[in-house]
Amino acid sequence: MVEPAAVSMAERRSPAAAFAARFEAASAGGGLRLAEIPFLSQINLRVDPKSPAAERIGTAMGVPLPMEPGTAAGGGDLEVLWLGPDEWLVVGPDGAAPGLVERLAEAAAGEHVSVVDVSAQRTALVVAGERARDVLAHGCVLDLHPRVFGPGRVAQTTLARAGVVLVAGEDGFRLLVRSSFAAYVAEWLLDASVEYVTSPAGEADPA
Amino acid sequence: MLLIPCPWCGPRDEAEFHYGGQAHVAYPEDPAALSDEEWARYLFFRDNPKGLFAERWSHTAGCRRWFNAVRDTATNEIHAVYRAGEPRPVIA
Amino acid sequence: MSPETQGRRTPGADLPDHPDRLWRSAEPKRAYDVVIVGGGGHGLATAYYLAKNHGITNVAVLERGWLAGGNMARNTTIIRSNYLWDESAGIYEHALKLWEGLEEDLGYPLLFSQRGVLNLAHSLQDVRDSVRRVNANRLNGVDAEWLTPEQVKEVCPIVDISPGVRYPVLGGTYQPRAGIAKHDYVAWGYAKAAADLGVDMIEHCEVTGLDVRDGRVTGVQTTRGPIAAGKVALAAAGHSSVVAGYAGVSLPLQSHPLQALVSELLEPVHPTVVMSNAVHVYVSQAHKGELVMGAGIDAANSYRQRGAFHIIERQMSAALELFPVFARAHVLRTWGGVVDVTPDASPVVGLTPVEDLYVNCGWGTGGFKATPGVGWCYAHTVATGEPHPLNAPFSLDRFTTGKLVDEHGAAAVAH
Amino acid sequence: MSERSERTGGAAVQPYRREGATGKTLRFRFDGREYAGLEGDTLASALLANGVRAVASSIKLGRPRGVYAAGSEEPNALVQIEEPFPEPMLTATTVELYDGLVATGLPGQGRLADRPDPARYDAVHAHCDVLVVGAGPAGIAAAGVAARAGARVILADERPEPGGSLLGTAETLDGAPGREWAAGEAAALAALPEVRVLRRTTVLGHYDDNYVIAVERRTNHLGAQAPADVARERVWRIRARRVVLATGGHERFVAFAGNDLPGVMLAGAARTYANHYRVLPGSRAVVFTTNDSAYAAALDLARAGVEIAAIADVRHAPGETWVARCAERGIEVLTGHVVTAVKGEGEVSSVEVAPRPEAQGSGGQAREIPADLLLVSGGWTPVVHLFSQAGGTLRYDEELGAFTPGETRQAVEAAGFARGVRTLRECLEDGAEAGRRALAGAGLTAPPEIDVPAAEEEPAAAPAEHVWLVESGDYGTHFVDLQRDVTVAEVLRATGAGLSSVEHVKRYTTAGTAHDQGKTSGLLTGGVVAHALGVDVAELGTTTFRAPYTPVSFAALAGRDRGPLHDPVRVTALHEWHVARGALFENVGQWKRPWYYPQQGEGPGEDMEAAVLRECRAAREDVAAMDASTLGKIDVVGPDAAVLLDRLYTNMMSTLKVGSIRYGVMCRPDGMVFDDGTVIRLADDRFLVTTTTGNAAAVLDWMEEWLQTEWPDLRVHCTSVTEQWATVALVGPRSREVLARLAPGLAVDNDSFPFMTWRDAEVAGIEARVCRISFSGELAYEINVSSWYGLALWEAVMASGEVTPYGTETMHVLRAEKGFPIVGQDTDGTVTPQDLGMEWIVSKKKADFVGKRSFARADTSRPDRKHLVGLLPEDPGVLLPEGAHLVDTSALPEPPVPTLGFVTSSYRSAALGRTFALALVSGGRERIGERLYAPVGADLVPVTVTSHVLYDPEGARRDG
Repeated sequence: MVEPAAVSMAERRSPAAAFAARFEAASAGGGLRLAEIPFLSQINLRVDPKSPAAERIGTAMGVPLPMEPGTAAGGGDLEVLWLGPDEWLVVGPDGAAPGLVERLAEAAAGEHVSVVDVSAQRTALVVAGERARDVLAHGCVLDLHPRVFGPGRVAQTTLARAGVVLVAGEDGFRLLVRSSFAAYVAEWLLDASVEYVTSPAGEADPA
Repeated sequence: MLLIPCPWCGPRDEAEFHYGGQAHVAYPEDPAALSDEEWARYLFFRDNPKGLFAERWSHTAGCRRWFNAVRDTATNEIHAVYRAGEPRPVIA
Repeated sequence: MSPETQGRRTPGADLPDHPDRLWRSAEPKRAYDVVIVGGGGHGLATAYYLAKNHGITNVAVLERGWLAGGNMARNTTIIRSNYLWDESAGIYEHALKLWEGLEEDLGYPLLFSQRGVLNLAHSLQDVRDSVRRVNANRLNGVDAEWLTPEQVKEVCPIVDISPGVRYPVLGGTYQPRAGIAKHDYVAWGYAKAAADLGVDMIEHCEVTGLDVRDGRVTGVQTTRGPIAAGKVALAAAGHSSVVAGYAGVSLPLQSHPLQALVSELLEPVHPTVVMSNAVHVYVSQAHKGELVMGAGIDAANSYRQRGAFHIIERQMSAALELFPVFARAHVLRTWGGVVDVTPDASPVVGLTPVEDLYVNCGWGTGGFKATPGVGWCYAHTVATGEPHPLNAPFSLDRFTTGKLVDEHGAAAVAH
Repeated sequence: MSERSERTGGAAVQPYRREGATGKTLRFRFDGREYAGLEGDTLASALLANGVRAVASSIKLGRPRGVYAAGSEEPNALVQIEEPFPEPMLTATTVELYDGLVATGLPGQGRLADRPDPARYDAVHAHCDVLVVGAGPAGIAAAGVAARAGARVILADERPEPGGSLLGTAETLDGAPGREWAAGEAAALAALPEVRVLRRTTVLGHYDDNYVIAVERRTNHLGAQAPADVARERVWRIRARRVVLATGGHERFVAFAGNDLPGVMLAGAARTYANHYRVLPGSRAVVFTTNDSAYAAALDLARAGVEIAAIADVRHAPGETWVARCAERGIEVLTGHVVTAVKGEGEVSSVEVAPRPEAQGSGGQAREIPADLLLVSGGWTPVVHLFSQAGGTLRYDEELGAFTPGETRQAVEAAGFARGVRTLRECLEDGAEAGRRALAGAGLTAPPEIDVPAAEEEPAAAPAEHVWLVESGDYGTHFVDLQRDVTVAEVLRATGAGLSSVEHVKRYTTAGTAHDQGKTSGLLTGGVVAHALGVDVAELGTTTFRAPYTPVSFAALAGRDRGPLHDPVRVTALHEWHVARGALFENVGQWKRPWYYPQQGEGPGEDMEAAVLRECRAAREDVAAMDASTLGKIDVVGPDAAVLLDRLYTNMMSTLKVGSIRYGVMCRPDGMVFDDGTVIRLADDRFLVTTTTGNAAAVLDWMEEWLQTEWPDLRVHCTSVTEQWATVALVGPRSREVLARLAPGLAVDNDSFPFMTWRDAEVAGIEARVCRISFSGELAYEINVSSWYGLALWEAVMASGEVTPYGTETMHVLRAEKGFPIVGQDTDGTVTPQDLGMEWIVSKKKADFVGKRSFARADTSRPDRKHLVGLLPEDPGVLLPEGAHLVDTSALPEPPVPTLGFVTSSYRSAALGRTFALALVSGGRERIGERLYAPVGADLVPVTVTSHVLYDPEGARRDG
């Protein structure tokens, strides 16, 4: 099946599009930045990490599959996230999915590999800025200390009551959220941010 | 809230996991060959020890892998985790 | 004290007095006609009815800790009989009828209060399931009615029935004869009555083995020595698997912690018992004024009488969805019990493959309300060697035939 | 009395406030009277400053009760906050005073507000190397060692300021007041980047694997000034590698006659009021003690201006230094004495002391000493609650007369007095050592030297004597649990009734179950029970320590999981359109699905019945569309994909051709229907499986479980694509025409695009996968597009205005008319495919599939199992309630009446022009044509049993 983005003239709408203005308002204080990155290309890849196909796929992408649990590997405009011992999420820019699917399938060369375009399955939300960790700590049980979960770390976990793929970057975090949960997570983030965006200095200690 | 060491993701909170009951209960080779009693045993009867228990967990909110653990049901202490298909380790 | 509080009735003043004489822990004799393993509500009730209905008084109740210190002391005391299946309704309704005369029968104040139980429905499927249960109950002679949200509000004015909540109240079933009782008093009432009829209450006596010879049980090994027995009746709740295992009997049970909690004493606000499956919590307000609440079991097997805290947090958010006025009430004390759960959420009561060894287990979270009913039927089973008609459907072999009594999902919260 | 201020000026008079107390004056109201207090006061200290003795009344006996302690262990002074917002039952000793506070004393029961709480609450997760509970000397020392070695440290204390016991004792460290040392240390620690100092934060519970729950009270002390956007209380969910419990101790009292009268107070508490709050709890005091600690209290109070009339010490040999110091101040010490009575109307006016009756040759006489204050110390109990909760064992310390921490398997240890360490200097050293061990335990290195501040030299301690009660002929006012009004008399009654377990006595008397959970009285109760039974306290043991350590509000624990955030609301890509169109929604699992779309226009809106009949008619006679995006979708890929599906579905999937679609049912191993849906074959090694909306996650988990745990040899990968796709069901005789217009490139005629096949096509300019499947029996298509384009597709479908949108209710009617069951509505976990009349979907060819073996069991092959059948009420206008049961008698006999079955689905049908129902009926297929009765209210509604397929049984409509 041909990737819709390649041919369609119809208008796309991203899962958190309705939150753009509220995200912007919440980001005005400077301590926190909330935003959606819509329409990223996302390919779910399942392959035996020890198979020749896994290596060929890495070569084809120009990014070797990260084998250490909970890590990401990047190269060019691609980022490969470890999701499980034989599962990765390849994330690329808008429009890259059809080409990626083709490249990965080619690299698989008949071996047992699953390549599934899941670009619209999840959307990406940015939680960045000084208070990003504080906001996430309200709902994320992982230790987000920079020494523990710094740039290059990835985790599938839960934020409040929704499953997320949490990716740590140089400037804060990206949450890959199932599209149907995007509105819930957006509402939750905005609610969790109240203390951090209304106090001008970002100082929430009331005492 | 137990801290369960997922063999892949490391220690994570219990709430990220799905419990799967007793480990090492294989689906019968040939269910049709079993008596009703034997089939009932497979369907409904599981060990329920007070003490060490080899049990299954799935890291559903994480890497979605099933694995096994040996836990003491009297103290909740997890003595070992191991991957599906591996033999139950001997706990002294 | 303010002038208006000074004249107020003191809320703890009207609790009944206990009898001056309860029971005296007995020393184990060398042999009994019947040894009951487990001095909880079920064991004590069984002992009482063995003595009273069947004239069997050479009976010992063995308790590894203090009498009725297990789930009997840890449950949320809800009594109801509005179960879905005919088999369940049969035994629970038998129990409820006995509850209605129990204070008089035992000569003990049990604070049995028929304040009704509401089971709330929050989805269209909940409504279907609830109406199905109400109609099944009525055919079984169990009082039950379906209430609209407005009628729910009339029965319990503090329930939030506004449509804006995440899972609005679409109605509820109501059993007016249901209610609560004081769990400890029930246990002590049975213990005293049974002791008065000659039953030995043996505390701090843990069963460590069952003697089986030629397929027949002959006695028990305990931390206080061996005791010979004509018959052995297990009533060990969460520890049933362990005890039955001594005779090589395996049971389709898994033991899980179940938590409950109480608030501080509060002026009366909650006149009935409310249970909700989708918004998972159940609540009543006990006689002195504390809110008594419970929720679900921990997912993993455990014999630790301690659950995970996130379950309590979830329970609180559920409680506030239904009862916003509870916001500033305080959790005073939480605790846990170990419940034995069967694959079909119905109990196992009856014979075992070992002759003269009987089993009563698998009540999961629903054992307290059944106490008189199961005590009655189990005593009959033990005394006659044949299941009472009301517990016959709960035999161990139903798992082989497949004739389960599946109360999952069908009976709202199975408590 | 020299220091007592005599400021005048109406409510500002605080007659028991010590001279020199500074701070902002705060106004408050208690029991209807206006008072003033000072910033830094608790409600208790402010009331004492104003000479208010009786604060509450007791629950059973209605006796007046006053402030007994100075912290969260308070057993007596229960208050209700009235303003700024009603809050039931707090201890006056922990309510920080603020301007505008309005409170009343409680007679045992609190009162809930009758309006919603406007405050916010939240929770936060935290991680640390070392959690130190308690910011007293030991805790600060422990935290200091750990923090300075670079560890991530959390130091939590329930009070507004650090210092713990130092706040009350006025001891000095390095020559400065201990309180200043604590404040300085805490500030220095808080400035370290890896350290968090939590004030007003009570650690409530210690769970498995060092999961520790604390609650921080963030704005309570601000009263009406609390900012609305700041969470009032915050739950801290802390995962700590090591925990140091520096929780200090609670002073106990002694059971003697009248020990509950206002004016009786714990000696240490009185000392705290005098030193810390600068309040004198009375003018003239008698001290009653079993140990040395009360001497320090007496001397501090004497220095503050309280006249100490006498110290009655049960011992014959108190600490010599203390006695000497008392002599210096002219305080009389009565050794071998006890308090035998407390007299006064509503508060203490005199205290009767006498030599201990069992004491030999003490020589003294009983005498009555005028006093308005009686300070009691029955010894100190280490706070071992959290240690015990963590699974630690306790052991009885003879010298202390209390239980102290023993063994534990968790990474937790107690430090300072919490483990029985006595003196300030030892506590500081012990805390530092605990900090050092915690560091090592967390894999970090301790700094080479530990600086511990110098404490004053303390007098050599004389052993305490553990006296639980003053013997008497009448134990009617010897209280052991003040809050529950439990006296020694009641304990004796319980033991007399035969009870021998401390748990039984607790339940019989209710001792230890009140708001304070027996913090000051638990051990005393045990002591009295032991006395009554003639056994050792050690042997008797304690009752279980249960969380929370102090009461915690429901709202704090509920946090932000309330209202719309109570549970996620899942929505499809088309949701905004449904909302704009005025759809009503049904909760299906977490999803919001359009239920029906009432026609909007002039006048009153359409009701559900009219809307659904209209929507049904459109689907059967014209063309209608539904958002079917919520169905679960799983991509199943691999050489063995067909093998997996053959094992999980009851029917054969491996024979499905690429390009085709097959309906399938999954059972659990017990043979009961678990889920159903369609399977489309995309390629030889690739299928797309759809599931019911509610079971999407469960089915994926199910597949993974079998693959990973039973059949790891199968080469199959499953990936959820539920939200990758938006799905629009286009239904009705005109659906082909509409599709043809939207997809000009797609051959839509029946031969080119037959039933149960799929095609890729461009629909409305969007790449789509179109499936010809039907859940209504009509000609129908399901159009799947990337969910980014879902809204665009739907708008294109709706653009012409000729397609009627319909919701789940109409979907239910349409499928029910065709006899298609809905898993979860027409099944309840006890229904087999055969019960549903789907014998045809259960493969006879396959050797095995999940559930097959169970169909051969006795019960699953019974002829009288419940079958899915149709029901036609004899009156075609009567709609049976779903959930109605069925009987075969026209007059109901006495209960119990066995049921034959029940109605699972019931609707008004536009197509049939009447009502109908589906039901599960015992032996139902053999009853077709029979008349049964459904009891509905008082009526028995006659119905005729029919096939469950009521509309178009020959399937003529599906091809249009």
